[in-house]
Amino acid sequence: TGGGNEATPGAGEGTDEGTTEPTTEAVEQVFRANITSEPFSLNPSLANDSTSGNVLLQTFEGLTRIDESGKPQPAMASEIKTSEDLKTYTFTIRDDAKWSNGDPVTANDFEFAWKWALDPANDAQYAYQLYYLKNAAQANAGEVSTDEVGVTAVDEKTLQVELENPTPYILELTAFYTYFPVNSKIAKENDKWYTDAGELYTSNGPFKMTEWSHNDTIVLEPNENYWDKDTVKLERIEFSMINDENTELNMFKSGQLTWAGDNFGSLPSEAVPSLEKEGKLNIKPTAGTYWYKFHTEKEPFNNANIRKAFSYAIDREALVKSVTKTGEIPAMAAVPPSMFPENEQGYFKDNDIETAKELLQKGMEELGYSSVEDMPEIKLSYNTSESHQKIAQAVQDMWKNNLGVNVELENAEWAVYIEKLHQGDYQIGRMGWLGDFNDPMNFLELYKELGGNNDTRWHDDEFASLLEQSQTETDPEKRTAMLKQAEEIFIDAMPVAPIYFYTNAWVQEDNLKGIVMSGLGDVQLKWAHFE
Amino acid sequence: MEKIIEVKDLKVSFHTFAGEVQAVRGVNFHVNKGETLAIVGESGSGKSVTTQSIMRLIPMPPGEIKEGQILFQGEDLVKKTDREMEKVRGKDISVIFQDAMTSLNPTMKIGRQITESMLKHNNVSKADAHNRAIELLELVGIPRPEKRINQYPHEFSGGMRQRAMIAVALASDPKLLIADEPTTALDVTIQAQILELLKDIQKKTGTSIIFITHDLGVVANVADRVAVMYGGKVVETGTVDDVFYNPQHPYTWGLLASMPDLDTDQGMLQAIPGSPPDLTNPPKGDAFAARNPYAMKIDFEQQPPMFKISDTHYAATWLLHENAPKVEPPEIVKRRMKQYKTKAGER
Amino acid sequence: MEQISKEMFEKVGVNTSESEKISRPSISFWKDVWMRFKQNKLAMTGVVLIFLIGVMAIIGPYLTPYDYATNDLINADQPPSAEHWFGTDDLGRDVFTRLWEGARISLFIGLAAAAIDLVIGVIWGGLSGFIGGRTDEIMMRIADILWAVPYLLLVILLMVVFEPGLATMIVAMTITGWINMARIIRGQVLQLKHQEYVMASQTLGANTSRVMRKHLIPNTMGPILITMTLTIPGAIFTEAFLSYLGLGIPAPLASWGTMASDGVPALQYYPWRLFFPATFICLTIFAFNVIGDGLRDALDPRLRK
Amino acid sequence: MFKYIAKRLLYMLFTLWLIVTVTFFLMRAAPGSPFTGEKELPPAIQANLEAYYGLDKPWYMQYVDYVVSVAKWDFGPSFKYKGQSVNDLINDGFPVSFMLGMEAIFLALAFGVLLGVIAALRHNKWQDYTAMIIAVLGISVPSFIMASALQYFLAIKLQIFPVARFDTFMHTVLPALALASTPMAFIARLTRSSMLEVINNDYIKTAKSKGLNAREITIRHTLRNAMMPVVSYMGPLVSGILTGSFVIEKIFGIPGLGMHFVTSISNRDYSVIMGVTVFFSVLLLVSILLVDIAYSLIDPRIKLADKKGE
Amino acid sequence: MAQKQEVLLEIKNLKQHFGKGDGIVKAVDGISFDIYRGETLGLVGESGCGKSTTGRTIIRLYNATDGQVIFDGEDVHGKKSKAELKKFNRKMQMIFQDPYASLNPRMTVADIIAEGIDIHGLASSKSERMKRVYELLETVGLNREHANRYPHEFSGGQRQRIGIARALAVDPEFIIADEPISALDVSIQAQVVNLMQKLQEDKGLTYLFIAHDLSMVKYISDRIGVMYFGKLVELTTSEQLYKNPLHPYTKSLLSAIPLPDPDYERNRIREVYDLEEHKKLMNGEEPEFREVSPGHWVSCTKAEFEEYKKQVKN
Ligand SMILES: Nc1ncnc2c1ncn2[C@@H]1O[C@H](COP(=O)(O)OP(=O)(O)OP(=O)(O)O)[C@@H](O)[C@H]1O
Ligand SMILES: Nc1ncnc2c1ncn2[C@@H]1O[C@H](COP(=O)(O)OP(=O)(O)OP(=O)(O)O)[C@@H](O)[C@H]1O
Ligand SMILES: [Mg+2]
Ligand SMILES: [Mg+2]
Repeated sequence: TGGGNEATPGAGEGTDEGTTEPTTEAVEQVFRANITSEPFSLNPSLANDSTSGNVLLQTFEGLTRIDESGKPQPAMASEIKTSEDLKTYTFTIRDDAKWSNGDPVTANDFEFAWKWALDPANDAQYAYQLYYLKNAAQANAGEVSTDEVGVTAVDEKTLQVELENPTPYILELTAFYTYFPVNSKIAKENDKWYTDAGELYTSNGPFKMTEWSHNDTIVLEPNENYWDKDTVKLERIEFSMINDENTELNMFKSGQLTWAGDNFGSLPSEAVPSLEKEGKLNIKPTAGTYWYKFHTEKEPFNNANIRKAFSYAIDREALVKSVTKTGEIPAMAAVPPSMFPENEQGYFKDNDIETAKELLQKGMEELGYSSVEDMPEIKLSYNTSESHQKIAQAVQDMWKNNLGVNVELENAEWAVYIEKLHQGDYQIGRMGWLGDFNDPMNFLELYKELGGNNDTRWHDDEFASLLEQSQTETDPEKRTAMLKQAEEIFIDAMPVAPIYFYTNAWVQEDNLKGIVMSGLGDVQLKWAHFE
Repeated sequence: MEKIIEVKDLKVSFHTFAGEVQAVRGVNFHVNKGETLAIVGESGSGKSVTTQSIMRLIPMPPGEIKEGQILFQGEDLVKKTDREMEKVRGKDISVIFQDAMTSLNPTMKIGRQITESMLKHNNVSKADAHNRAIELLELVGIPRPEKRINQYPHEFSGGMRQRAMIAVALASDPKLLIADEPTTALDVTIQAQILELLKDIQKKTGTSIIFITHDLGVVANVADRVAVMYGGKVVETGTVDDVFYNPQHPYTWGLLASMPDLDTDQGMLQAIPGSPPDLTNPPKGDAFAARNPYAMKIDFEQQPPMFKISDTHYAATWLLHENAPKVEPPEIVKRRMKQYKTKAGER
Repeated sequence: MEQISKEMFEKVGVNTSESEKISRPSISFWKDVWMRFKQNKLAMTGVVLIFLIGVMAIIGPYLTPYDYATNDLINADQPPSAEHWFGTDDLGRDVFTRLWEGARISLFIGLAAAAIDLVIGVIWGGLSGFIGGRTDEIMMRIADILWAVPYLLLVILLMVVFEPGLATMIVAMTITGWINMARIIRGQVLQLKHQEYVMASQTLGANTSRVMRKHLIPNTMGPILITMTLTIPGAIFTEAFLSYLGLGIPAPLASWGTMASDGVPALQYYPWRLFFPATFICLTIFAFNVIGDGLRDALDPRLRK
Repeated sequence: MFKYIAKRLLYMLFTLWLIVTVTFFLMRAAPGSPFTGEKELPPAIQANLEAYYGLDKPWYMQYVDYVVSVAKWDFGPSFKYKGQSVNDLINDGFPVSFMLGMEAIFLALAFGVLLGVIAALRHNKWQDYTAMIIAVLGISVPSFIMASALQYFLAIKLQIFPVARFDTFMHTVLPALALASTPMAFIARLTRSSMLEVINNDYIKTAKSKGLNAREITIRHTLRNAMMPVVSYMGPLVSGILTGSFVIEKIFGIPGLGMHFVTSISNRDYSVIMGVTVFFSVLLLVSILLVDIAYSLIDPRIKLADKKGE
Repeated sequence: MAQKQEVLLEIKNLKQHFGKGDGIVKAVDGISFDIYRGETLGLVGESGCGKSTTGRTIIRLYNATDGQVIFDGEDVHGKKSKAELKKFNRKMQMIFQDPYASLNPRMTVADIIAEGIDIHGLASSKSERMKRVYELLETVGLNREHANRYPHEFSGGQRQRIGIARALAVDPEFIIADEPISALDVSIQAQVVNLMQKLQEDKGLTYLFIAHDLSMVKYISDRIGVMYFGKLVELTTSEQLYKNPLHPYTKSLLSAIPLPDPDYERNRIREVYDLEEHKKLMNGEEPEFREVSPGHWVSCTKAEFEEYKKQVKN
């Protein structure tokens, strides 16, 4: 509803403000969203959660930035050179790159930030995101000095990065917050520079933080020293920290927020149908998979057929339609479609009860059970949460109806649950994986080796070697083919039953435009504006 | 003589699961201005219930004033609303309750409990009220009143509490003071002191007093007139002299007989045999009949009316009926009366 | 004056037989209480209500063709209708069936917790207040410690140590449940123990247990009953909380508490999911409250009608 | 009195130490660590972090260190909120919770007592029943349901109050109401019950005989004697409400202290767990001491620290 | 009276102080006396002088500030096992002064009276228990109808009798009766006193009878102690006390006894005892408890002692 050139009647009347009101109806360029909780840290080197990421993405900028198309584009870097062996990258930092206090952004700032994060004496939980750099892991483990790490500021504006292995997705990574620079001048003098808004807190992104009231609000304003400041239209961003989906949506409805839902906050699933009916709901797939892990060393899930039977007997379509409701995509594969678009179809048929029953029969024969009653008691575990519980109940009912198997549900508090998974104290356990960078590797490498994030105890040499080879493969086509092959092996063994691919679901003011949401689901407000 | 209060045919009952307890069954008496009426009578005979009815302090439920009038300065208190009663209570009539321990608020300092009604009715300043309270405590014989005023009831002995209670009642200069066994817990010296105090106050302010006691000695000391109650009724009423020197009701005889005096020392006291009537099922006839050595057939059939003996003296016993055989009061009563007379003569 | 025949004035004398009337059969205290209680209409309404709810808890789930656990995803979140009297929940399960299935658990938990808290709380608080001195200090400080240690942490540990289930849940509830009761009882006992009737009982040689049973507790009945009526809804929702955490009864078993908690986010969209469990919790608590009030009145002989 | 308080303070210190100890070991016994995340950390980083926070030291050293720093009222840095100290978190959150809590306590006490008094004075009349129904609602609807309902009806439907956040006075009304509803109901019930008890005492008759009206009698005579159970209940209530409520803060987006009691535990944020527990305990112990002192002020027969039959 | 009697209770320098420092109340301030088996010792004195406190301290309701109470050779205030205490509680009983506060409002009269029976297991069956209760009720002049009622339904005097019945229920050897009859009307007083005497004869009971009604005290007691401000001022046989009162306070007490004789009352002159005056006469000498004649003790100064001795002789 454009006001055009018409003067707003009454506007400015009765107010004693010194400035005269503009005669045209100005659209308020204020973006308000809820980030649910206090960010753990607004120091990019220390941040290790998506809440912090959501803020840092607006205030900082890495060497690259993901654009509308989901591809990394040079940002702080004006030029990127790659060596022959794909192991050395040389970044030239743009001349007009400045910190919000006017200091120039230098190659040193990057070197400092990365090495600081890798220094074992610091509290950087996400240091492993930098392990692609040469000697990074060793340095972080205290085996070599951080001087040995493969990052050097050749000069003020030139940053040379050496990698451990060829890393095809390194330019995705440099857009991630752990790879952001830090104003080394300030950080060296003041080790608590990042705890509050103010003089010390400088950033190099489109916005700067002007207010940080802990556990309550964060206010961002445009950074006038940003190299691309003309693109930035928003005059103000207000993030509130309210850890309640319903309240968030209510605030949106009452006009106190301009955005509710992913990826800043989230929408209550009960509200989704009505929002959808009103046509307000926005949905976008993101790089994440929700799956049930099987303990592949415990009966009966040491048998691939049984695992498959359980997986095939899930009606994912019904699940995403009636239970999760936010437009999730049924997952019959491990890697999200944002990386392998054909995975929207997947490797097997959803809700394939016939096959499932056959497989179950076969599996039981292999294990020597005459009927389902002979199977050991089966427990489906999940960490405490209403939505996981809902899904688990639905799946439980499906297994009961489709396979005739009685499964018990069991839930535990998050930390306890994780511990149990890691210790193998489970049979079927829920887990989700949200991509750190938009590459299939990020999903597949989880099961490359035993230990770590691979709680399934599943190992396959061929799978592992395919992944190994893909790292050094310079031809993207071939690399993709290798990874697909690996995924096929994985799905055939079914150490996990994929359930669905995550989506972002949100509502926003109608006149909000220019939102950039990457394949990972991150929201960038650099280009956002109200029409 | 002007009557300040007149109770007419008062009937009070309590409704319990065991049945209706007819605690007061038609009581009549009056008090003149400036005089003291003593009510004596057996424990449980309805003395306290009668006086609490005057103040309308019977817990309702279970209590109920079933019938009768209580005319105070010509107005019927039974008909008054609670609001109107608030103006009468404490100001015109005040009571000294029988039990001082539970009648004093355990969590309020004695001083405040005394000043409370003064502040409410008499329009005095806090300081004045405080001084008056000290004065009152002193009057009732409590040593070191300035200190005691700040103590709590549990720090007082039984008798001291009773005296504090008296101070509470006296605080607002009432027109009618109802004293329900005010001196039972006091030793004789203090008792005498209190009695003198009451008489003093009466002389000065013309207060009327209803004095409930079972100590006949005290009655003899304070009362102008006496009402004897038994089984929820007044059985004999008259001036002190009437009742002490010419008792007519066998219960009154019994009372007088069972008093020990300094000369009784051998043998048993002359008690009234039997137990008091059960007021849930009051006997058809005279309530005292079952314990009355002079009982006649009619006593079990019909309640006796009030027989007039003189202008001031009435008694409700069939013995006064013209047809009744003449009986003499028991020996001991006669002896005592003689004794007293001679003693009085000696002085 | 009417004429009265002469022989009426014959002397009879003391007639002791007359005063020896047959006494009424003695009614015991509890019979007396029951008589008083029965007369309280509101309290009896409460009893009837509890009875009805109890009966429904037994037969309710069988009145519908549905099972409490079976999903019907197509028919999720349906408002009350002829097929589903109280509507369906987010997995298409019949709310009516689940409500009565849940009544079993919630009523059991509520009453069990109230009973346990009552016993422990009364004994602990009573002894602490009555014995006084150092014993009081120590007993109350133990209560403080239990109260101060983060409950969630305790629950997490319990979950690790014990199998989840009813028994574990009751343990979890009992750890801190009794403390409120104990504190209130202690306060009352501190006040009551100086009463003369307590002293009198002591001079008769009554031991602590008797003094507590006969004198202190009966005179604290008011606050005890009130606290108990608070314990019941407290327990119903604690059960929901514990079950949600994974310590109590596992999904898809229903209880009023979990149904109400699950219904809260649906308040704006599918209000029946909150309305029915919440209403029945309220009704139950209402019934217990009027029963409590009635009992309180019945136990106070001074209020006797 | 002073001697008694001094003695109690000693007991309090001892109790506090026990609470710290118990919590410390419970916390360490709980599975998981502050660094447990969705993604398993490489062992090197795990080790680095543990070294950073001193978790690599033997447990008794950690324990001693902790007790010493608690004694200095220094709870150390938060494990999760990097660069923020636990003292900061408490200092930021407590004033907010305190304000809200005071409002709620005021509401609960004022209306609870009022409701209870009315119910008792009009025993078994309609006023009594009305008060009872209000109380039953308050008791059986827990604060998280109450909060959602209030938010929905009063903020969204009727738009009388703001939906959430902690800003103006209007913002505090709904959370305070939600926080107060259960205590209010309970106080009302307790007050009613003990008022009924007290009303039957003889000294109320005395008060009546002085010509005092119902209000004066209630205020001066009945209430004070009837307040014992309410006072008993107030001790833990005050400490609980002043340190905030997780659900209320969550639903209304209030930056109070209450959230830390829950999030710190799920985060296994050791220092925050300990810090808020100690803080809460101090409040609790102080308010319970105040309750005990209040007892003897209310009823002079209660002697602080007396023993059986003395 | 002169013959040697068995001492049942020996009270030595008993003190009971309340409060501390400035607010100290010396309710009982060093009293000593013996009570012989089978006798009734009357204790009279001004209200607030410490009679009840003495009684309560003897029965161990208060822990004595100082002094000893030796009952049957055993120190009452010494350490005792539960069983010993219970035995002791059966032997020694108390009737409380306040008939209102000392009855539990939530117990029926039957339960109150039977409390001792229950505690000590004195009845083998329910009906026996009730029989005892009815007996006791009738003994104290109440009606068996009253058994099912609650204390608040009774008048003051009736409640006092319930208290008496409760104390009698355990068949004690020694009863401290704290003004047991002052709330009763005379006819019931007579009943109760007769009852107490009868019990004494039948069972050899011993009483400490606290009262202020001197005529009744004289009637019931063998010996009488007069208390004043926490101290015993005179102790002798009741006979002696009335014939030969020595201490001025005793004299004032005797002069204040009201008689049921209006004429006498109108003309009565009362002697007033003034402690301050008396102190002046004592010249700052602390009075001591001295035996003026055999069995007649008076608290007096030396000078008074001589004076009193002469008086007794005459
Ligand atoms: N609340 C009540 N419920 C039932 N009966 C009651 C109640 N109050 C008093 N009564 C009965 O009423 C009768 C009269 O009692 P009241 O207190 O008037 O006696 P009283 O003459 O004052 O005796 P006392 O001299 O012993 O005080 C008694 O039999 C008593 O049992
Ligand atoms: N618990 C207490 N705290 C403080 N002072 C007390 C306490 N009990 C009694 N006193 C005080 O002790 C003194 C003696 O009290 P006690 O009750 O023994 O008197 P008494 O001789 O029985 O008097 P009365 O005949 O009036 O009952 C009084 O001054 C009283 O104020
Ligand atoms: Mg009376
Ligand atoms: Mg006394």
